[in-house]
Amino acid sequence: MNNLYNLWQSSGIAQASSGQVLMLVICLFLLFLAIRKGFEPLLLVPIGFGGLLANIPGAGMAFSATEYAIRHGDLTLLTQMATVLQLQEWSSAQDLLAALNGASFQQLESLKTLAFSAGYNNGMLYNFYNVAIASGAAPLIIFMGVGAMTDFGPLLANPKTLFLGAAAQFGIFATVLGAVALNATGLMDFTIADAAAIGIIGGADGPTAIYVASKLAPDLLGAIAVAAYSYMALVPLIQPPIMRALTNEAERKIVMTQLRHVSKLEKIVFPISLLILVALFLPDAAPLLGMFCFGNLMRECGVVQRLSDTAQNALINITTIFLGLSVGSKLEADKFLDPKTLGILVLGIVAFGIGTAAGVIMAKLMNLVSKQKINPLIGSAGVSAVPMAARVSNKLGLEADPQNFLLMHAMGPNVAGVIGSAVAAGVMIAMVTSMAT
Amino acid sequence: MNNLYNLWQSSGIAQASSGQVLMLVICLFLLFLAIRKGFEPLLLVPIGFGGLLANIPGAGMAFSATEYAIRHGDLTLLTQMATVLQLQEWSSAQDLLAALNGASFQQLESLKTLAFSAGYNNGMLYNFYNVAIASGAAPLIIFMGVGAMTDFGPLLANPKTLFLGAAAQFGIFATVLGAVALNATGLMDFTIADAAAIGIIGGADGPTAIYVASKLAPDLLGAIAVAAYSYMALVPLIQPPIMRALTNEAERKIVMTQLRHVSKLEKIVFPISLLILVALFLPDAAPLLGMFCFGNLMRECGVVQRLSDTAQNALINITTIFLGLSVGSKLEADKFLDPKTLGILVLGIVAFGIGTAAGVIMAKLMNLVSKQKINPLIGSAGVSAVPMAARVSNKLGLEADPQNFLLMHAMGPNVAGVIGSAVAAGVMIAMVTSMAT
Amino acid sequence: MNNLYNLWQSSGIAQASSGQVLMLVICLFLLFLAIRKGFEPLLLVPIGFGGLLANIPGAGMAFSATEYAIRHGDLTLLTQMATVLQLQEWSSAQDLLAALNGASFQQLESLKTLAFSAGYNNGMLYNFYNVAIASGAAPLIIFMGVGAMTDFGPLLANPKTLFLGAAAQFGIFATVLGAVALNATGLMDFTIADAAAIGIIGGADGPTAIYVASKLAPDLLGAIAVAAYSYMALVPLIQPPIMRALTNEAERKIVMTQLRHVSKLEKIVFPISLLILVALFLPDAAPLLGMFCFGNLMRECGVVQRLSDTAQNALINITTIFLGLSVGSKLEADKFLDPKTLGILVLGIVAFGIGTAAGVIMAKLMNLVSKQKINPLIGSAGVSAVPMAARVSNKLGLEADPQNFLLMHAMGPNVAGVIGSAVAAGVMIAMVTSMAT
Amino acid sequence: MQESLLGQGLDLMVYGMGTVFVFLAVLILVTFAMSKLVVRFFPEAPAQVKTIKSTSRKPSSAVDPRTLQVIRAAIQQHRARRSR
Amino acid sequence: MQESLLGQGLDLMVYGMGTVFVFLAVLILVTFAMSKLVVRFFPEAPAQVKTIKSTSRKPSSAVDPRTLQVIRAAIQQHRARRSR
Amino acid sequence: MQESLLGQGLDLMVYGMGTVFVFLAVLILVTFAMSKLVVRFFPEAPAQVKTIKSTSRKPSSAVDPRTLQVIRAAIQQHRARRSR
Ligand code: NA
Ligand code: NA
Ligand code: NA
Repeated sequence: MNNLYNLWQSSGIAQASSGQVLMLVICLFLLFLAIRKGFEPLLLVPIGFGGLLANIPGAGMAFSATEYAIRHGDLTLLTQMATVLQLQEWSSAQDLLAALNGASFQQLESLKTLAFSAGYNNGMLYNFYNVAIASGAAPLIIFMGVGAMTDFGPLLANPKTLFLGAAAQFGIFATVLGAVALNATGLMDFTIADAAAIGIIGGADGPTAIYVASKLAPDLLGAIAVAAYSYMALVPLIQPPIMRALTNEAERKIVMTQLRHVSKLEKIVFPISLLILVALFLPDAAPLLGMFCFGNLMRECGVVQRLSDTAQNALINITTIFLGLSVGSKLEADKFLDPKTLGILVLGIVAFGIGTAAGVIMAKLMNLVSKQKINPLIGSAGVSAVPMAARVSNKLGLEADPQNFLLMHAMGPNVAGVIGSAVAAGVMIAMVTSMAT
Repeated sequence: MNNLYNLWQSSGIAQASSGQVLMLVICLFLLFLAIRKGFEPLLLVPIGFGGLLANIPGAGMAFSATEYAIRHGDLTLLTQMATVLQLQEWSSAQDLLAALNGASFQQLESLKTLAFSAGYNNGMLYNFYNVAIASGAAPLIIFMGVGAMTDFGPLLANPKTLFLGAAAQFGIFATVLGAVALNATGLMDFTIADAAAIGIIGGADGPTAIYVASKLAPDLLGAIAVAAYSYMALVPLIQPPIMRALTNEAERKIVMTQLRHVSKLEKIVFPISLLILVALFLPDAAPLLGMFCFGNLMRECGVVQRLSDTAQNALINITTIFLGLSVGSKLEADKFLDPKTLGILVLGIVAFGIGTAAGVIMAKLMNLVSKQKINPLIGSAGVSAVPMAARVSNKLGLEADPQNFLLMHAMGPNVAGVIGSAVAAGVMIAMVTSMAT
Repeated sequence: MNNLYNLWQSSGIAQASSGQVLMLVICLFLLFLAIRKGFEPLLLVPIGFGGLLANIPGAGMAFSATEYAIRHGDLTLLTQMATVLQLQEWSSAQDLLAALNGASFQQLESLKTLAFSAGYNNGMLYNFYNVAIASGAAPLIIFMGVGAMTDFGPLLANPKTLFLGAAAQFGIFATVLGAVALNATGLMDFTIADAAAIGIIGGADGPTAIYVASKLAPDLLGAIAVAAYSYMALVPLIQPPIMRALTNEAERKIVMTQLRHVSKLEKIVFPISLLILVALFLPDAAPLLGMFCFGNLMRECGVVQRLSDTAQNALINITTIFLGLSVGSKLEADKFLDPKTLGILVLGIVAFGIGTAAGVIMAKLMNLVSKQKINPLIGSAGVSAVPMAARVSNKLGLEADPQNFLLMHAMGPNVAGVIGSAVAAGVMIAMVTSMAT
Repeated sequence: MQESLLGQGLDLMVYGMGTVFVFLAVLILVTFAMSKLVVRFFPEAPAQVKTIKSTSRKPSSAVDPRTLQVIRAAIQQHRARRSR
Repeated sequence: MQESLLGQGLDLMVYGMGTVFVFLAVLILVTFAMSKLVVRFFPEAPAQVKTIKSTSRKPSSAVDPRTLQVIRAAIQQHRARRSR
Repeated sequence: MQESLLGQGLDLMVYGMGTVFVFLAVLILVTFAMSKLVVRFFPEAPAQVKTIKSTSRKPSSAVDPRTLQVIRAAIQQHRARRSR
């Protein structure tokens, strides 16, 4: 009879918190968006499913051994742990969990030893998170794969469009200010690290957002990744009204000159040049842009086709599976169901909007000083969201003039936006880290 | 001359124990079975070869740095280690090795530090085992790949066959009792954890067996994995006599109605429904069934074909190579050459037999209460051993009536058996863990 | 303004040392050789790019958390670290870095804890190096893939050519003596471990060289790997003059009898026989030859085609990418810009030359005692450098007699050279390890 | 460990087998209900079937489209090389 | 943390956005210069293209024989199966 | 370290080169013996080849359709290259 009671006790229904039930519903909705509505399914299917797994009551798949031990350990163990944490007064496991956030590296190591000694183990998703994201490896490997898939031809044919990719990063920094302002209202409690991590959503670049969030605000990573990928999927809805509001019919009909042919050698030298610039001026962006340039060099150099193919297929797919599940582990109820998440969702879409607007306005500014006119519709592609944003530019261009194909012209600012976001990411990580100390 | 003596001393012949020689022969026999007889070669080739590597005298490829240090260290080191282990009396390295089994987590950590300080390192297979199996990752990744290869169509067309998959798990639990009984005879010394790990052989599902054994009885893992895969290969020999003995000609000729068409949406919703049921009622089975459902959802959702392909090919193949070699590391003579191995081999085949019988009998019971008759030959497919067991059902069906194709009907209980084994695995891990404390 | 100053301070130009700038130039030259001249691009592109990343001033991608902390930490932290290192007198971070080399395992662990506590992390390339090379995994996995790509048919048809593969290893051991001699001149300061690691360049086998260097002389690994792959690419320039000098026209025209057909079963049994010989006589070579034989068995056994394909493609490509980047991390200026590197480059090419000569001379010696004549041009293929060296033999053969195709005959000594190098590697690791203690 | 090994074994048998049966029974019910709902509210009408298929075929044609893509890419590469 | 959060935010904005613009501006200059140099000193003349090919093909020709081998092996397997 | 570096180097040379030669010599003998045994007791008679194939085929048959596809793609690639 005792066993039957134990079994019931260990069932999910008995252990479920309302938060976990809500998260299960939210994750099902994410899966619905991904599968039925086509929202960036390659990432949102693993993320949504990882979120389901992370919120299975009692399974603790997203918990470290320490967290699991605190939730399931006996009084002796908890007392030992409280001693390590130097807690004078504590009444429940919740107090210990709360104290984990402020614990030092040595305290965490001691707690880990206690938990393992008592026979507890890390949950599977926690291990995946550590190997894939906490180490920084998975976003960098995906960035390498993206580099191997990127054709810099259109950008090389018209390097000026790099300015559009720069301008669109304004969304990132405006959002940082927005988060700071939200903090000032007292509604939410963001640190400067949180604000920077939220701002990067405006970069419209998944792996960059995950990389920055893992460094600056790991607790917000789930919400940030979900916001970034969801809004990237919503680019065809978010951008057009802004683009129409900021341009007139004549501007939208501007025909751009055909892109010149770019030689093989230029494509080989470009990633190397970019890396050298990074080395000289912006070492903080070296991991992201370094792996990106490496992937692109493998693609263009023409002598390591085997490696390039693998980076674009088996390796990026394997990494995506584990990255997605790992991000899902951060959709665990205690971490995701926080007023901050709401703030992140609001700020994220604002970031996209501002980035779009800044790109379009920059294009118009450039037309004031340059003879070769730019169709301002390609400015919005500077947010990245490759290749969705470029397609949106093309679509609006065709609406204004059915003969005006902007796709290739928009690919320039589009990939420039990837570089711009990575630069912004590097700057923010470096500045925030030095601010925090 | 001293060097020549050293070289001879370090040669395998000088160091070989009779156990290692015997294990080399056994592993060669496994390779023979795999290559020449087609016994589950995808697993048994790596396992057999891993076993050869693990038993190379003097190479210590399956040893941890600690084990290697104990075998090769000087007196100073051994004395330090004995102090850590709080051994008052010890005369040989064997005493220290024996004491490792009862050592606490902290003691093991201290020993590891001593060994590394003295310049010893983990063997390659030991590292592979830790990364692939001790972490639980490899069996779960393979289960994900199996999920991505599984078509639940036949099961969805006739869900009643889930009962056949449930009944066949009786083999698992009957074997647990068998192991307990063997213990009572005094011939062997099984704990309840050992018994549970041995029983899971009856689940006829490789990754599940390895996962359970790694959690409950790592020392028996080698024998359990070898038994599981060998008997799965022997299904065409083990099952038919039992099936013929339990059915009469008329039963074997029962023609089943054609399976209805199953819609795409049902196939998408099924893995999600299954996961939610797991979340609500059986969180202990969440890792295994969660990854299985994830793989299946990737297959069926239709929007992440890249990931599904990779899960079914590159990722599962890579994981299989390392899983196999890691299992092979447990074929190390000291661990495998134990009377328990004999018990495991005997109990394993009994488990297969009982599971087969239970499936067939359940089908006959269902025919007593249901109007839609089931051909009892498909009951045996409930043990899983996908797709071998279903093919056996089909073959015996054709013997009775050359027009009666049972293959698709048998696929239902076949995949149900996979779910049933995973459920049983979850229950056993949870119950045994709570019994042990 | 303070921020602007910080930004400038963190820029690469401000932090660059002349060594780093020189290394950037050297790595660009490696990329040039790989891409434009086709020097083993599969390895040299990742190695060269990894070298660029490792030398980005201020990024510290190749540093451990400890090294990074010493370079960037404040006085408090450095003082704590000096205490751990038991340094009485130290004036700069350089003193601490120098003391790291002699530190014990426990000291290094304590320093690591200090660095992590202070918020420093391992650089990405450092992590890659640890996972891929320090663990020994990557070279072994590549060796497995090479095994899966190797056809032992020509060797089995004419096993005598194994002697050519043995003779060519003379280059390895002669170079060891050369390094010892260089040490005696006082120009360089090589230990016996360094000498052994340098000698293995003469094995003309990349993964073997990396494996040995990672065990015996990790600091020299960068230079050794670069030398090994560069000289393998230069085989068509290095070998012909030596081959022509040691043979006369008549010898070069020797026509060899056609190779007999080798049965499938022989090819299956060969890798197993080789492994058993290793187990009996040379356990020290077990990791390298074990994985090599495993790959070859997967290829030949015919029942695990899935695994063999993956070992030859996705797995070896993924491993190559990370191996290359990891080797590149050892091109970090402080480690690479050392007089020893020059010595390594000189000794490496000498090793290739001696190995080539030894192979040719052995072929001529064998012709003195054997009735079936061997064309001495295939002797040079014994250095391995598969399949480049065999192609060189073929080319020189055709020059002497346009009807004399030596390619298949040269493949025998060519793969024999791989086995020979692995044997030499095993012997050297074992002997040097026992010498060091 | 208050119980005997035999008691533990029996417990495992009874509760384990029970859980397996109850869980799979519930799964049968849920599957039946799910199928009913899907067939009723989201039938695969021929028209809809086609649209679903066109999306759903992407996967079952499995390797096809990617292979095609690869081939196309290869051809393009090849042409590019030739036209160099 | 001497500065207020707002101050930190403004700092991030000003220096961050500045760095992005300056860096990408420099990249534009470097890219222009690089393209000019390449087009001028290493034009894709038909003649030179061929020499590039001959070097760049060496590696890809490395894959060639293996591809051939794979094809051959695959065909043999296929035939073997068919002849069952 | 009782020995001088030179002594160690000579030791490495003598024992290392010796081991390589002895080991490969043994390997030659074993290979000869193995080949003799195989050719004598398990000749590749047409009949036996077929039975071997039939067992070894079960597992690989799982790969069938994909292999075919790969073959087809490979052949196309190969032809494309040849027609270059
Ligand atoms: Na962007
Ligand atoms: Na089963
Ligand atoms: Na060699």
